[in-house]
Amino acid sequence: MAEPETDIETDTVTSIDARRAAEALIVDVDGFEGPLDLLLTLSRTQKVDLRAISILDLAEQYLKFVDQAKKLRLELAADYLVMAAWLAFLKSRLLLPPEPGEEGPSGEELAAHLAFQLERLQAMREQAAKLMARDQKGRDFFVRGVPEDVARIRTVTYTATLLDLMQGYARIRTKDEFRPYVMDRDRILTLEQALDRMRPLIGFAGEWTDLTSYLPDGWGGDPALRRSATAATFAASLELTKEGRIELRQAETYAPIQIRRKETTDD
Amino acid sequence: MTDITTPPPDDAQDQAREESLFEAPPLGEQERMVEAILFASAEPVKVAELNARMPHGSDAAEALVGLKKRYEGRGVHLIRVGDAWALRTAPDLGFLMQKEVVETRKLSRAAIETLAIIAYHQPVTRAEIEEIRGVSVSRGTVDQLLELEWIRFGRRRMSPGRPVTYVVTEEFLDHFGLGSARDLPGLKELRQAGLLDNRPPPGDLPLGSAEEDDDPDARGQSEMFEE
Amino acid sequence: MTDITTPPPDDAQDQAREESLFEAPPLGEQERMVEAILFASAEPVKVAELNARMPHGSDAAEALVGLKKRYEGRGVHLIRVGDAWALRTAPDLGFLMQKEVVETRKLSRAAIETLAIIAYHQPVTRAEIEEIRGVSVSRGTVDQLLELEWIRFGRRRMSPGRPVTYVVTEEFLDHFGLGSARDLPGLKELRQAGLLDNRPPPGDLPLGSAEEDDDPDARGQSEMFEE
Repeated sequence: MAEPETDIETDTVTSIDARRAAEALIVDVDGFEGPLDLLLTLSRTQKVDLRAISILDLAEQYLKFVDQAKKLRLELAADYLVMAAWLAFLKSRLLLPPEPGEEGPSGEELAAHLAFQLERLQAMREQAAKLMARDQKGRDFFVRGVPEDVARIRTVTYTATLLDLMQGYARIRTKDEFRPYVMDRDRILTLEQALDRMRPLIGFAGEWTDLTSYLPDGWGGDPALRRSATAATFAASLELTKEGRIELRQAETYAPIQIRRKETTDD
Repeated sequence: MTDITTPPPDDAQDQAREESLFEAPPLGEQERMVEAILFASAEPVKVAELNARMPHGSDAAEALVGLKKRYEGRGVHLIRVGDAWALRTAPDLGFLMQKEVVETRKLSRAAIETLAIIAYHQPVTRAEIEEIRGVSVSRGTVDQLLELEWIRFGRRRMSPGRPVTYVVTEEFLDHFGLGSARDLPGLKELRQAGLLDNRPPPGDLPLGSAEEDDDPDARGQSEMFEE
Repeated sequence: MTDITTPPPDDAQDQAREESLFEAPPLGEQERMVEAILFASAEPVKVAELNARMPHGSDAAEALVGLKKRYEGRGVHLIRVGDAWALRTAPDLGFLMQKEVVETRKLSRAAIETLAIIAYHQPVTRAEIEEIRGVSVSRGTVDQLLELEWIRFGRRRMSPGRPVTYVVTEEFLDHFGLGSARDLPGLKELRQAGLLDNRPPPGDLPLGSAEEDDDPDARGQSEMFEE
């Protein structure tokens, strides 16, 4: 990294030393981490505290640097050129009196912020250096060489609630007794079952869909099963229409009945 | 003129020895050094190696004596391992090198059902539990409930084989917030609470009478639940 | 099958536990315990964990005060790392430890600067880091710091895009011998100089204008640093 020792005077880059310093900067352009880093490096040539820096001078130094890079046909990354354009704008703002009714921040405000950014970057660099100069673990101080394992003793406790207990008991006491009663209804789809089945499905029915596609699997073959399932599903669709959750249509008598989700956002 | 820049070799050695004697760190400092080296080292360190790592003129052996005294009665001891030295946690504090992790798990379905049957039908034999559940009860399930101290052995049944019975414990009542096993809700209440999915059978059997079918010989368990 | 892994505690243990409920070990004994636990661990141990591992009624915080004094000026120091404590060799004796030195990958300038920015500005978004450095932060740089466990993700910023933030870790504090993030050198001066403010650029600056879109609500650095 080039550390220019010599001033680059804004008006006269005549001395050999100064030219060398400027060229050193340019040759090292890859070593800069972006335009702000370059500006910070250039600012050091002013040999003043960052708070007292002349942003106008700095802008000119930067523009000169970019000019020279162009002369040497060095390819500069786009953000260096964007910065150059902006600094040219800043320069004009700083030099020319503001036009009446002009919008936006003044040249001084812009310059102050750039100075703040430079000072902040500089401060972070210094802190970074101080941080790395601190005593570090594994380099200056050390941890215990033979750490001992901490044995994990697992104690498992089991819990159950009264509800678990009662549900468990209810499960046993009822499992035999009522089964036949339910089995009688095996071949019938109830309205409740059809509703239970359709409710979670209608959310996906954005398009008109044939009602028969809502019959449960295995209920479409046997005529008796199909009849029950169709009736229950139709009744369920009427129920859902009543609730305002779906729309129902039939093109003509005996044509397939179609349903789709009713958009609630409409109302 | 004498060549003062190159003194005779003997003198040089003497001088070096003398210098290092003067330069050797104070004993307290040497103790610190030994302490740090032993702390950070993964293995016990020999006196020779300590000396090699410490500044010239140091006497690790002497520093070790001081350090050993300093750690006497502390949580860490300086011990000798063969011809090397190491710092180790005091043996009496070994119990601190463990961490207790308590894990709470839900009781298995089999255990809950077994427990429920014992609670509702106590005193009850294993054969009776199996009859009610319709599946065999593993030894582990019963052991687990015994270990939780939620059930205990009751009196032996006066029937062939004199099987042991199980009853629930005070601990069980405590855990489930029950004053007595009688406070367990009956089937009717379970149904009212929506815990029974099925419709009531025509006869709506009370718990007590259901019991009779399971174990006609059993006496005493059902009266607990009779109202 | 049984899931029981631990036998019920025996009477002797019960008794010991009961006694300890009434009587915490004397402070000197507690110091020994803290010493042994910290000594055995390479990682900092939190006060809460110390208390959890020590007998009931122990006060690790108090024992630590005594222990810290005891290790003052020794070859090993007791240091605070966030809300945890660790024993570390005294930094002035690092020269004795060539054998223990851990070779670390050399960090790039970008990584070091990014680390410092995160430490001083945390919680900080990637866009904010880029504004401060005036250059984009490469993924590899952040990955390297994450891998070293010196930084981690903080809470997302409540601003458009909900960008993630970065904060430094306890490992960072431990590595650089910092008791807390407040102990970062020069923190107060930087704050007084306004250099830790999140100052929005006036109008359209070539650097950091993107930042505005990212995070208009950003308010200074972390509340961690507020006294």
